[in-house]
Amino acid sequence: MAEFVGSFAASHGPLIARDWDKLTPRVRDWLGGSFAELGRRVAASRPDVLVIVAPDHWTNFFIDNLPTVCVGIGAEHDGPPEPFLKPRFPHRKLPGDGRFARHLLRTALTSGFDPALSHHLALDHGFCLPLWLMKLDPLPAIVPFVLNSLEDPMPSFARCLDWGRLIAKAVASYPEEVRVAVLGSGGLSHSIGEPTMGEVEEDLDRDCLRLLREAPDASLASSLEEKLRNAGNGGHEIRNWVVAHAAAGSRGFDAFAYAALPEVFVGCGFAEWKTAS
Amino acid sequence: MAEFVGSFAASHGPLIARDWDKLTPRVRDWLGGSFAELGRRVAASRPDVLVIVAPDHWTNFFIDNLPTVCVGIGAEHDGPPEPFLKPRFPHRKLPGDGRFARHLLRTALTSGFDPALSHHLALDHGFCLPLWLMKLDPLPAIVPFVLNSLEDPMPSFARCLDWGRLIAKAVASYPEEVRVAVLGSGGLSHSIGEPTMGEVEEDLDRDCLRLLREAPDASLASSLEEKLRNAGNGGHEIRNWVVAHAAAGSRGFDAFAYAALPEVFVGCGFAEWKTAS
Amino acid sequence: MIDRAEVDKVALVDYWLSRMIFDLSRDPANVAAWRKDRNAFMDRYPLRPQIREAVLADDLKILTRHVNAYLLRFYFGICGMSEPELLARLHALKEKTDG
Amino acid sequence: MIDRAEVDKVALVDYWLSRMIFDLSRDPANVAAWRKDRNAFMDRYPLRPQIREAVLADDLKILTRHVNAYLLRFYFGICGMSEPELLARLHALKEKTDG
Ligand SMILES: [Fe+3]
Ligand SMILES: [Fe+3]
Repeated sequence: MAEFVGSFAASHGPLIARDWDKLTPRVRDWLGGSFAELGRRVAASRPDVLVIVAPDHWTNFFIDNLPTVCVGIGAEHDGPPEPFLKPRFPHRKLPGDGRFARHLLRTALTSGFDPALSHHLALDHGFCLPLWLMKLDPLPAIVPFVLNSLEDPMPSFARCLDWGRLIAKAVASYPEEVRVAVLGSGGLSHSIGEPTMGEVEEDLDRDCLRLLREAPDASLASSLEEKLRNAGNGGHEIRNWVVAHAAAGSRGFDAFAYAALPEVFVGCGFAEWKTAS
Repeated sequence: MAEFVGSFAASHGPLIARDWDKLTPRVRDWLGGSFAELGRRVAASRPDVLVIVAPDHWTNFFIDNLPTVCVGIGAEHDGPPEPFLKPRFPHRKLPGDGRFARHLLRTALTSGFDPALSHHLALDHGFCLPLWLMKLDPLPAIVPFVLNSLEDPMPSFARCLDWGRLIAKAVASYPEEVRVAVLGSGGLSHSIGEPTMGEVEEDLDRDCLRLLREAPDASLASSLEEKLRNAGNGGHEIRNWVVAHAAAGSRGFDAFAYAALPEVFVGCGFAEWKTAS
Repeated sequence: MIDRAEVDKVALVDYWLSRMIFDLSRDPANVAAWRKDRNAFMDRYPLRPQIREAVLADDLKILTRHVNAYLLRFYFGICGMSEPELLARLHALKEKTDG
Repeated sequence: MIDRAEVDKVALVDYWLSRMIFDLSRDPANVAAWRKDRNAFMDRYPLRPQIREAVLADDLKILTRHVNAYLLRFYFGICGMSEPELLARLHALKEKTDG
């Protein structure tokens, strides 16, 4: 039987890669250290499979066919296409786990969910920026769980909780001896291409982190709907944290690092959920 | 308030258009007459909006991003791209109803469903062949409801019932004075590109029609799963009838015409559900 | 503040403007064609006149309403607008909205 | 009879074979290139050797396993195989499977 071995979350942002060499040493060291700590924690859980919950930043999908959730069932995935990330994370191919991904897909389809599927995805910075800085070696098999947190209408926070539970259910029912971890990628507050571009809302971020630590699921979902409604667009990526949260059973949230970093336009947080195992 | 004014179903098949002029008069007249009768019934319900539930025959989607359900929210849609249908149904554009479609999409997203969205679709023969032969004039606004009944893994029959109920819920909660009908397009038995290509399974078709007439939802879903499992691939399009069935409240099924037509490779059925109004 | 509740953002999305910018983001040949002759490039898309004018005028106030903000940011990048200028012009919109 | 339960059809899907056929279905220029030189056209896709051989040999038994049947039917159309021949060759597979 498969085992759910850990749930994690991290922020991402293109500027972290694009401007890495120009960042102030304080910011670069803090980011490098926080991602390295996350990498140590992920590695300590010894995952064979890492389900990464992230949006697609117009890399694979467009509004002619925009999935709410798409599961990447390929045996491998293309590396990041962005010029700012390619040289830093030069994986042209990343390993997948088609077998577990197909099980996740089927579990969803038979449990009242409607995922799209993809046999072939390119993984953009939402997936690969954390992988670059976490320095996992070797890379676990990556199962991309692409959740629309980029374009309206997005899935509700309540539905993100449902999806997290579904991932846990799929792990629990998978008959292979596989260790599975989840990483929610995105947020916290940021704003891109909007009038508030570049602004980081530290109070909002700390509120969200507090809710993840304290709130029961029902009020977590409604509170986040309320708080994010008028926030910068990038904050909506916290949906991916909420999936990781519910996958871990909605308990044991430990945000071990946070800093508002206007230098990279992002409120940067890092978290681990304590899991049963 | 919007009103649910009718639910209908019809088979389709490329050969009906491609070979129209070569069909035996008996088959052509029967097909023309059956589609015309369907057209009369649809017209009698005076729909402003016709939600057509059909698969995408590799026109818009591919396995790099294959939705389970995709709602077409465009204000208009492209006509059929197939060379065999274009001259017969020369609409380059078909009217949509973005407003109702967005309401349907949002209702789904807030009710435990995960549809993909599309701002721009081309409607292939699954949508346009019935429209061609039903001769509705003027065309109602078309809301494409693209359901994967073409490539594994497909949504379960139970989930198709859920989606039908969701459509009814969206109509009931739409605040505009709009008359909405549903058309399920596809099936009954056929087989395309498989070792059984061209075979029509009349016994299976009559079983399916009987189930739609008699079976309560729970046994309808499980019986269809069982019966279709080893049938020709095209039979899986009966999922679209099941959506129309549940949209109509799972009652009043009247299959007013059926013929096994190996000449066009399809078990051809036509149905109307009696609705409350 | 952006009030997402006050407008149906999905209804405002302009498909062809979005498509044009998406196509620019996918293919350097499109970017080259765009740089050579914006009008000729736009002729490939059935853009509404007011959208076409907004593109030619770099009218951020109009464009921000009709295309995903991430795509818009990319678009101004390929137009050669520096990040500080984009930020300044976006922030100017905010002040107008607030006031 | 096709027993869908006995095999995981999703696992058998060959992405690049499917992609190649899908691309042929979308663009007459691809069809022209295909007709001119199948090998050169296939070089555009990282096809596994056994898939490439099955394509060159029109091996329906192998191809039917690895690509959606609707796409496969289209593919043999552009290859110039008549519908009666396709039917005959597909039916021959059935007899083998049954027996
Ligand atoms: Fe992001
Ligand atoms: Fe069909």
